[in-house]
Amino acid sequence: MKRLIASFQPLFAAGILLVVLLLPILGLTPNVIRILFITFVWITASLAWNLLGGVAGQVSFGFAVFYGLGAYAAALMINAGVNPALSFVGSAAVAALASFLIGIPTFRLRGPYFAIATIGVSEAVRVVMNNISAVGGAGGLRVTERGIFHQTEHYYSGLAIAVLAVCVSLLIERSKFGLALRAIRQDEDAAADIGINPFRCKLWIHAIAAALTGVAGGVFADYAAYIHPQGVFAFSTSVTILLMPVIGGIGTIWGAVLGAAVVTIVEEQLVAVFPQVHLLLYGLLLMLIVLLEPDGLVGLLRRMLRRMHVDPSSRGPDEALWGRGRLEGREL
Amino acid sequence: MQSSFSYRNYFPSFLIAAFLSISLVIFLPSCNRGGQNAGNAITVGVVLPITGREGKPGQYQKEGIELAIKQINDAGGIMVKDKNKKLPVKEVFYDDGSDQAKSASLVERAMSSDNATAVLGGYSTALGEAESVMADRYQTPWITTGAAASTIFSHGYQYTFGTLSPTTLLGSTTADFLGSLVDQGKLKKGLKLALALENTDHGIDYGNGIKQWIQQHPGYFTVVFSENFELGSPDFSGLLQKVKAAKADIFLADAHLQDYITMQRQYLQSGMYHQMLSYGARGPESDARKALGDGTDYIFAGIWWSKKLPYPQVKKFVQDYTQFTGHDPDSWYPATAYDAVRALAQAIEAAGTTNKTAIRDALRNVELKDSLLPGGTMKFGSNGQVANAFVIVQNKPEDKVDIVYPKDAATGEAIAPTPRKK
Amino acid sequence: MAALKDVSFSVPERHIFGIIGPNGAGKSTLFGVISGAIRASQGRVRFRGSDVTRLRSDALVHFGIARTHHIVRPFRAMTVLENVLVAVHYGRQSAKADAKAQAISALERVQLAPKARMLASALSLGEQKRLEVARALATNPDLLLLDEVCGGLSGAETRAMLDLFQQIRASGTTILYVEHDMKAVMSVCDRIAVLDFGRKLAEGTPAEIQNDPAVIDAYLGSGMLGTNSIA
Amino acid sequence: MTAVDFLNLLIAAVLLAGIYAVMSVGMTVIYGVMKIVNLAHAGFMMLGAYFAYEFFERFHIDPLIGAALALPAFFLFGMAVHWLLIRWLPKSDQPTLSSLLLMFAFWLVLQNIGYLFWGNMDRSIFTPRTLTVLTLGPISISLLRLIVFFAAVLCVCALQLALSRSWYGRAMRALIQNPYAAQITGVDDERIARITFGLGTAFAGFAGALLAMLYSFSPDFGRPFLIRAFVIIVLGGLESVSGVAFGALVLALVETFSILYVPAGYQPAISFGLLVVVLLVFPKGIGGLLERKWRPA
Repeated sequence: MKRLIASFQPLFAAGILLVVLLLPILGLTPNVIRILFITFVWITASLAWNLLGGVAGQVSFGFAVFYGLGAYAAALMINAGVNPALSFVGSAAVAALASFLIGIPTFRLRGPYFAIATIGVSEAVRVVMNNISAVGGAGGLRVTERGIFHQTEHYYSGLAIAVLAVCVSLLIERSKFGLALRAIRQDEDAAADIGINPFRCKLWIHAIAAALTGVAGGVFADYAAYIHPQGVFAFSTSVTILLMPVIGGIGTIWGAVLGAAVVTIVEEQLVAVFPQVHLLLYGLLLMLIVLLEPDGLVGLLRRMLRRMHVDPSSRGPDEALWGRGRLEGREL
Repeated sequence: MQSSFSYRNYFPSFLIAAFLSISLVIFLPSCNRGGQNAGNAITVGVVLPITGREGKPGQYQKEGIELAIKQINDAGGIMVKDKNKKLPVKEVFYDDGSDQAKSASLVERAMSSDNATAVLGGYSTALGEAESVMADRYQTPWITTGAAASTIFSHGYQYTFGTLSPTTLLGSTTADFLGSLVDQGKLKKGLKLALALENTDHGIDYGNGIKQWIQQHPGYFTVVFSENFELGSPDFSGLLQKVKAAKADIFLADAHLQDYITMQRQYLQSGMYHQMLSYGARGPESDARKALGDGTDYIFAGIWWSKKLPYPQVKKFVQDYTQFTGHDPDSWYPATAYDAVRALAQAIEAAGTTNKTAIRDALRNVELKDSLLPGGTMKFGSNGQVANAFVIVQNKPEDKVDIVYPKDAATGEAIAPTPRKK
Repeated sequence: MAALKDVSFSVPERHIFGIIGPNGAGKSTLFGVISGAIRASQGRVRFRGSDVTRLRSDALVHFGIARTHHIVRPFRAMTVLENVLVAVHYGRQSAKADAKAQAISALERVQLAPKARMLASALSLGEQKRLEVARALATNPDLLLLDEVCGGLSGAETRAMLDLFQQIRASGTTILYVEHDMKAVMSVCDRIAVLDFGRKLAEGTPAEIQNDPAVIDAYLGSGMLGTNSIA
Repeated sequence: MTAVDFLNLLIAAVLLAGIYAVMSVGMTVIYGVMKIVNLAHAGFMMLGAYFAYEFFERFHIDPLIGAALALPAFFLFGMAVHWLLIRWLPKSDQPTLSSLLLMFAFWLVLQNIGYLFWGNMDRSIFTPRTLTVLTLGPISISLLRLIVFFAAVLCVCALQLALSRSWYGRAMRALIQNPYAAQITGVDDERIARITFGLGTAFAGFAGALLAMLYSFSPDFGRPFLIRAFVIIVLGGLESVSGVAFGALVLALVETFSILYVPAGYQPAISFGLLVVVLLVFPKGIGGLLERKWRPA
């Protein structure tokens, strides 16, 4: 039975992919496509954060920096006439570059100090961006729209980067680099004692995560056509990016994906349907997860499967997808 | 040291799963809030902040919109010729929490999922900018009731409209007013100005309006200090100290409501004095009065609307609004929102259809003859933005507010310079 | 205040070199300095002629120096095999066989191969100590620094561990062994240095150390030698 | 800049430091003992502001007395929150992600409760004191700021004294320095944690009530203060009261004086920049260099 489920997993993933590929053709309303598009953007950012925070254990509150820089890079390049797809690559490059500038000093910090420093960096970047008039400053930046708006094009860009993020995550988690990152998360000193250079590994995974987040920001900027420092660089953007993998199941790929999807859809619906109490409900949901289900939604799923005597977590290949990383005991 | 009791033991996973699935079941059917009765009502999307930083003004605007909708519906609705009957207006409201990404999303939602015939919203420029993108995409008229920066209307969008006159005009009107005081001999010529502008398009436009006026009218004023400040700061003592050191005669700030209150409090607490003092478009709000008492006396403000305007329609509006909400329209926020709904209704009636492009075309020609706004009529310009004049109001002792400029609408004399406190 | 002063010794290749001393003698500090965990304010650590004093522990591994910890530090959320595998990947490559085979052979040397798929956290203390040795071995070191590996082990476990040391030396790896447990050191080491109050008291073969009057005076005289002391 | 300007700025900075200290001290106490980054601190401050407001509006009780009343009320409230939520968190001697997220979620809940009760109106407390200015020649000092400053300093000193003298303070220090040994010697860590959380909350409520006299507030109140409090406790080395006083002074001085040299728009970046620079130069905060933990400053 277990083997059966295991062998179905790629098929299952392919099935999901096929469905989302075909969705726009099935004649969904633009609103649903929009929600899915935003979900894809968040899935990308969530997976990226998960690589650094979930796999390598470096909790960052500063992913808005990469998201925002990606958005601005793409916006400026599109405005200069660069092909959007190419400008997303530019987003990735700019974000990765920034990740080195941030990572080289801050990764020398241990314990909660890294997390704290990322807050400082991200807020400082927001304020600075708010004052640079060359990129619009506090007036925000408008992205020139090319001709008629085709929502499905954006949808497929979003889907493409989400798939890219899943592939990158899978590759990393199953590589020896992924193993090293997991070792660093558990014990940085012990990892160094077997020849891993924790500093260098952290820098690289930071850059990869930043590049993915930057692409997500770029794709979003292309869709929104107007970006503002108080929006893309906001602290709340960093918090959202962090919450998604935590709610889904920190350290796992399905968790990051599921978390992004659930957070996007639930928040969207809460804001729309219960405007008076959406913060309350969102807060309660988060509290429930922290107190009751530290493995996140994936943990919940796993427990339910176990109840049905199917445990997907006990075999090797699924480790990266289902994982064992819990929120409990994770230090900052 | 783990406690033996844990919540987890009491909430098995299936309970949580049940909770989650029930919540999903609640959510999904409510996805579409406008579409069901597309035929027998006109759906108008309203996206405004009623929580977060801009919650207060957003609330006022929402009330203005709802009052207008109620009045239209009480009168049977809007006559739509091609349906041959009067259709009521159905409001679909979303709170964007003062978040610009969310506000754009919600406008898109209203336009696409709720099939809104038109969308109103966008309080404060950043939110308005983000929302304005959606209008042309979904070819749905969008009228901003609270974003004034001219940049929104400079992109050649075809479906964006706004009932606020541009902020540059606010700046130049303010300067005009000060100039008239000089002409009357109340202020001396060649006074020094200090500007503290909020770091947004709004603040920058305001400052530009003033500076342009000064360039065109040499000899009246000189700017000795001009700096931008960050919104939402808890402390302005450094900035005010700098203003103090600039030794200006007139202090003009452009700030949001919260910052106005904080800054004015610190201004008074540090014992500063200027011959004239303004916070841009903020001044007569009752919240400020409550917070500062007579500390807001003699502050003048350039605003889009005042309840003191001597038009019959304004008197009626003030009455209706007070009855509808239980409080007084102490600021301009509800008026521009109220007029936006009425202009929209007029456009729909003129178009005779609920076709959005036809309504857009009609909006371009609409002339609201009994507008609340200064001038008494409202018409959208070729870029979609109205260009009504501003009125300058001044706070006076005992909670009085007078329109002091322009002359034809004035309800009282401008007091200048500000009397020094004993 | 210096924790170590004028401590100087050299470890011959293919030897098991023991360092002993009472609590607070500076053993752990010395170990930290050699393994790159503690920065010495003065002095040099040389390895095959190159100066490795200022190298971090990951760089030392690539020089062929690996260490274990006094308090075990396995990667608890990884399987036993993964613990060793990551060491093979990032240690000094020997690139002959594939990584997994190397990892399994390292586990076989410490008799942990049957438990390769278990999570490291599920192992007993003795097994975790062996895992730690296997992990260090998997980096393919020339010099193995062992920090009190026998502490907390039962008699049988200690004997098995000491046998393992002999095998490791036989395969060509030098061992520097810091230990509190006198009996273990005496039985397995080729040469021993004795520390006391941050100074080197004596150095020599186990027999020489046992008969050194200074050592007997300062340390062994306390009755620890000959008794079945355990740490 | 003239000497008078300088003096005025210096006074403004010191008064601001008092405000900053009192709003950060609750967060430090909780972090020091429990290693919880209390993001709900902003929510407690907001409630404290409304607490003083309600007393003032309904019973015409002076907000200063309201602030004093907030201390015991929020102490009990904090203990209740600990009993209800915090104690179920897994214990750790390092700050954990789950504790941070729990407090963040709780903050959202408090904020929403604020909106439900008080709406989104900006409220403020206006008393005859509000605008009184003391002038000494060219130097002017706001009476209210002075009062708030002294109330803040008094309370921080009282806390410091209590921590250094009482049984509770000794137990708390023991827990901070060596949790394991403290437990062995019979310190009931659960009880200490409960009291600590109550104490931290009490100070948050107190600070909120004091700030309500100075600023207008809405349920969103506290957000700009939260991040400053954070900067301050990091500057102060995270776990000592005197460190907080020091951090508050540094931040207030830097914020007030930096504006003379950099455009006002960049002002917020200065505190964050300061945070990062300090972390990189002194990885344990400036406070850690200055003094041994928990000694009176």
